[in-house]
Amino acid sequence: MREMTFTNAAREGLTEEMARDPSIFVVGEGIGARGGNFNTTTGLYELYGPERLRDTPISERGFTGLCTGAAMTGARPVVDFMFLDFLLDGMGELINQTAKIQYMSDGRVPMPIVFRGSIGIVGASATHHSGNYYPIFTHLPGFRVVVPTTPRDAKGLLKTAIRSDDPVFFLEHKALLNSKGPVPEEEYLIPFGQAEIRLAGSDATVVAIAAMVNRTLEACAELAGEGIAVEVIDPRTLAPLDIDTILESVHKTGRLLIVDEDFAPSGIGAEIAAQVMALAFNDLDAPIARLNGVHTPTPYSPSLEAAVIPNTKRIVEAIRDLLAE
Amino acid sequence: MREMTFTNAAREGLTEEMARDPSIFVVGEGIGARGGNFNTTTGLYELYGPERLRDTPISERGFTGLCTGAAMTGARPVVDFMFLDFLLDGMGELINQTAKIQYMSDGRVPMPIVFRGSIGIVGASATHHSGNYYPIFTHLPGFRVVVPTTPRDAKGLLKTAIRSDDPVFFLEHKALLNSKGPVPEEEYLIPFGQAEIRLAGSDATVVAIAAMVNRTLEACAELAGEGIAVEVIDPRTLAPLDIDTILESVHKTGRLLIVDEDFAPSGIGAEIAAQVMALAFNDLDAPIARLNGVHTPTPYSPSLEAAVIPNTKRIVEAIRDLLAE
Amino acid sequence: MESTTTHALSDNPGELGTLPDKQVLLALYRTMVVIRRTEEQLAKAYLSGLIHGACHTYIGEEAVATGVCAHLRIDDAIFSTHRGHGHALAKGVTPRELMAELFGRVTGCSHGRGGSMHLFAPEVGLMGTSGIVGPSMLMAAGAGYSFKLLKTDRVGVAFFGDGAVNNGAFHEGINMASIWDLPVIFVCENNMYATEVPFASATRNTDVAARGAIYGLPGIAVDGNDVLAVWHAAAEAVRRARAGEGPTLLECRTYRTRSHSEGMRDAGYRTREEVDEWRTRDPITTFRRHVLADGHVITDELARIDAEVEELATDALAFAQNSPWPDPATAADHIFSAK
Amino acid sequence: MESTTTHALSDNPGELGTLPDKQVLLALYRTMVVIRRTEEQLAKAYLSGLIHGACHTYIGEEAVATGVCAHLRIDDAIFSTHRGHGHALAKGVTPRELMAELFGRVTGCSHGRGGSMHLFAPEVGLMGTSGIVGPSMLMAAGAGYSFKLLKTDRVGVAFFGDGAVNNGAFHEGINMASIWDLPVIFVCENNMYATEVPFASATRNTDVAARGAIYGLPGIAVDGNDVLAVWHAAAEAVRRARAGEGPTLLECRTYRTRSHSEGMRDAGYRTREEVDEWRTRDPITTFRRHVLADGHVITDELARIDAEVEELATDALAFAQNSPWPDPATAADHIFSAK
Ligand SMILES: Cc1ncc(C[n+]2csc(CCOP(=O)(O)OP(=O)(O)O)c2C)c(N)n1
Ligand SMILES: Cc1ncc(C[n+]2csc(CCOP(=O)(O)OP(=O)(O)O)c2C)c(N)n1
Ligand SMILES: [Mg+2]
Ligand SMILES: [Mg+2]
Repeated sequence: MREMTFTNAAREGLTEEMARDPSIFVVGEGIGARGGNFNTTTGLYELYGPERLRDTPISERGFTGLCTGAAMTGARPVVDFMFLDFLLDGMGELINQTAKIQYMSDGRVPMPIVFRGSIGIVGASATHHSGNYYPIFTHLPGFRVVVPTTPRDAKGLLKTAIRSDDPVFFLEHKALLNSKGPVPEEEYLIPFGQAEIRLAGSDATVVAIAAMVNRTLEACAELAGEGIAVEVIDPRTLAPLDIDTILESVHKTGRLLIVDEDFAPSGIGAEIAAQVMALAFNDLDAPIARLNGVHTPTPYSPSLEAAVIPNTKRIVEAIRDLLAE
Repeated sequence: MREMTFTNAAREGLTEEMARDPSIFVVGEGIGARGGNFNTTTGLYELYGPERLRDTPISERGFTGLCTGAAMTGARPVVDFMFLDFLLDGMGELINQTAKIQYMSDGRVPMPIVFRGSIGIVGASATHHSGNYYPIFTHLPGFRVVVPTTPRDAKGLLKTAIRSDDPVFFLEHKALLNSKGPVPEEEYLIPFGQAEIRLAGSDATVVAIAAMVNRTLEACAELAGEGIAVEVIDPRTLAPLDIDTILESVHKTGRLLIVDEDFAPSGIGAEIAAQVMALAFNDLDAPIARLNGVHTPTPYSPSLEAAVIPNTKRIVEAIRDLLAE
Repeated sequence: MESTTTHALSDNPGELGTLPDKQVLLALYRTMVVIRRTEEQLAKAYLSGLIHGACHTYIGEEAVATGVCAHLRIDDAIFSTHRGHGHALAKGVTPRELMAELFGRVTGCSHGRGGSMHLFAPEVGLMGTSGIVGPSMLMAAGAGYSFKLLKTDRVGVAFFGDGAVNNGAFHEGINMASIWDLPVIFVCENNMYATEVPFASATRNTDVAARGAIYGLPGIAVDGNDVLAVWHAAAEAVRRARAGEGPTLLECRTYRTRSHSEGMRDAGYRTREEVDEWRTRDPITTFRRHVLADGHVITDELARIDAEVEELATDALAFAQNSPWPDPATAADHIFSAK
Repeated sequence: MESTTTHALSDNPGELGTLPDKQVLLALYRTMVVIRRTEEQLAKAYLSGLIHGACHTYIGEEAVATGVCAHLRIDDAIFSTHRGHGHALAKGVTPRELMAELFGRVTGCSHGRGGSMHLFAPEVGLMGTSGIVGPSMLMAAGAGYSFKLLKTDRVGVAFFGDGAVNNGAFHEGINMASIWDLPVIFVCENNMYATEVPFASATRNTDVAARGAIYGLPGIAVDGNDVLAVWHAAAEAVRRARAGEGPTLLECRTYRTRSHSEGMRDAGYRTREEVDEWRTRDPITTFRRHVLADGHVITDELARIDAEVEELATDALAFAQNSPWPDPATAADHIFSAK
């Protein structure tokens, strides 16, 4: 199968959808002629012009609300935040309008809107360009939350996101953007709510989020040398969350670790742990463990940055600790 | 001891602090001559005038940012949001500035600021006037989160909040505002991070949040008649969280339920469950249970509203289920 | 700085240009009376405890929604505020649906989920009132974006108060609508107060229409108690929007004669005299006087409307009271689409 | 609508009013050169991979920070942007501290925690640069609020780009500062582009100073490449603020001659000719030419400064490179106060 980068695969998905449906438009800063800070829209402006690739003023709240109104009235906006951190000014619109209109209208007003943006810590991006935020959007009712980790998933999930009539967060970890992988030539979509088992194993289950999937696979490769077989699950969407795949795995392994670069408190790992505990208490041979980024604003200096992100070494240790329980 | 309402006790705390420290000022809509939508500042305008009781335009983002700057430069703002829902427009300022300045400046710039506002569902307040949001502020580093439940705690914790050099959320559940209780005459402060055992018991532990404390005590009174002795813990502050008091209780009871009007996913109950599971796995005789408000925007109609809030009956059932495990 | 004022603030609506024909005059009258009578019922119902949440009446401001919505089609989209009963009724929500909604019944326009501040009736283009101040200006711009992208001649309308003018949503929404020539009408209902805060203490420049120049769109100030003034100004704004000429900022200067919301104290921030003075400029009685005096319509025609609307409001009350409650089992339906 | 322009956009700074005395002229020159030389080192260091995150230079815009900060005391507070090196240096951060910060070293002004976009030096009144566009305008208003409440004559200053003008923070921050008469100076660095987006495509009215009228505060436009024009206008703005006369909006029209950020492509959105034309108006060379031509200072004096600053920049580089990294064990310190 042909290989593509994560970014190029996602862009191919966007291009296909825009060709298919003229009601789709993209807004954001630098997503017009410039093609996006992360090349999310390279080449599309030439195809579809300024009305469908709309460069905006620095009015994040404004275009979040504007696109919410557009989604209610026949268009299908894709809001490209470049860095997801920038959407925080639009939280009022998101939480009180975007997420609630379908409910308040009792299902009579659709909300087909995609919010995309880069997340995560990489290369001294520092604290204003490195947030993850996804637990917030899983906590509040009304959002779909997608965290793809492979080029194939990026494309297939973005197409599903664009076709959804619900507000979807499509979150692209900066550490993954240039990673390569196989992407089918023929059209495909990937449904929400289906986790993927990235590595099969029977000694322990690790649920890893976003960029942590690759870090975890590296850790497991190291442990495999010692005969330790870990099962690695990539949930792919956090809302809906495919808890069944996780439960099945825990039923087999009896041990669960959640690895997440994002903060632990009231995070997605806490949610997974609480659900597994409630639904598979008797399967557990050890307490569920969490390995998270340190609960601190992100420091700039490489020496500090390295100290706050879970790395392969820390994942190996966390798995060993889990097995030792 | 004299009895006071929650609101009056909190206001007494604010009044005492404003008398003590002229750098404290309050901003918000209607908190001047009107005395606040919820009487949070009644009478203070007459004492301290417009500069210290500042009625604002409807510029929530603006005054969140403004007060952040004021807190960095010698003043001690109390931002009164009336309904906490209104602060969502200021999330960008809060998350990227208020919460991070102490860290980014390596401890050289203080951030003595209090954000207060009413939370929770009561009396057909509907979906724009009923949010809780506290898990979000526990998730992100840099905030203190206070959810007082008694008049005494409201006063003592508000005074501590105002004296703190950190950003503090002081969240007042609407169902509690008019509730009465004893409040000491003499000055006192209540430190953050100390849970209170509201009812001692040995059969099960219930951690209840905000208005759910009273609902839970009602449920436990009912169960006490059947000889079931439940221990009810009011954490009072969610960040810092007094996990030790919870652990001690669970050590004794072996069973834990968290009752929270707010949404379950990635919520505070998930965090408590994950921590207890990690730290007291062997104490647990049953899976930790959560009882939450239904994961939906808040409906208006009384018939629907009643269906989404945990009530005494549902709490009784949840405790019975927990004991039956 | 001057506002681009096409219609002077005048006590004499007849002078404002060609009068619309008689059917239009009667329709304007009828809409204003529908709003007034329905809200009078609501105010009474509030006192009897039949309304469960907040209730902000539009009494005194009926000319604004009426004059604007008279030009709108069912497929045009309006976005409204916490004070949205008038917009809903003017756009085609029935008094029955409105009253049932505030009573929390399943027959309400939002099926009981919303109440006064969350009215939805997409069937007639009411895309929501809002308990949060600000969003209407952004969402209406978004409707304009859709309608332009989809090559229709539909328009988006935002209603908002003077209180929203100092909010960032005003700045960002109007700017984007202007630079992208969106078919949007921004209707500021400047009633001089946000709750008890005078507009003049929330900004140093209370001339909202004048702000049009900053954003490069026409800013028009009209007497918001004069339904014909609003009607004329809105006609041009809607024409511009449909013709692809871009958005308009329409400032309607008006006054609410009841308290900010039902059950709320209404003292201290404005004088009795001020309220009384504005009552003499009541949009319905002045319009009535004017069209009668000029002989455009006759008393009988207005009386017929009065009687019909009285009936409508009474019927709405009975309908709302007799309507069933929503089924608790549906409390969490439709958070997501069925798709 | 006209801006309240006290200083015309002029090529001839000598005509702008009384010249400051020679020591001031030399100080202005020195500050501009410090910024220029330090940033030239930074740009080189970026290429060598010594800078870990983003690096937005201020080259071409030095006159703005220099002219404004010349009037500020150490206890005045400035709030800056993603393009904040110039503000930091003009307010008193040393080239050593700046360079070490971008190199991620513990000796940096933020002790390595911030990098280019998160510079903090409260000791000299630099209350932060920001990776997020917008907040400076609100936070400076807040400093003004503090300073007024605490009955001091300190002032707050916000620097922000043209890109921030269309952001809600501009609207809300300036409005509040105006209605409350806060001692704040809002300094818009209008360099005509936000990344590659021309200001003229982000708003229909690019006259930022003219917006003062909307908010009821003086709006002053000056040639931002003319340090004396900035100096004169800022003198009055700071005087007003200290005297309790309220805030000023100061629009400085300038240009960045390097790419938006180091390592970024700089093509497609502006012409070579445009950049070259602005290079001929370089703030340092024009100022130099002017003060020499008029005989206010002599070449020797400037040369002495040039040499001294050259040395400073070289020293800063060595200092930064030889400085230790922050201790990983401190990565989560100071999230909360010690109290
Ligand atoms: C973001 C936000 N802040 C505050 C409020 C509380 N509030 C409700 S109505 C109102 C005043 C609105 O004034 P205006 O916009 O002039 O409308 P009017 O009530 O005069 O029609 C306020 C402050 C709110 N609903 N939303
Ligand atoms: C809220 C927010 N949105 C977007 C960005 C990305 N961004 C960084 S700088 C910039 C352009 C800023 O332009 P301007 O304010 O004119 O400043 P200049 O770079 O020209 O000095 C943008 C869009 C950001 N940092 N913050
Ligand atoms: Mg008003
Ligand atoms: Mg710029």
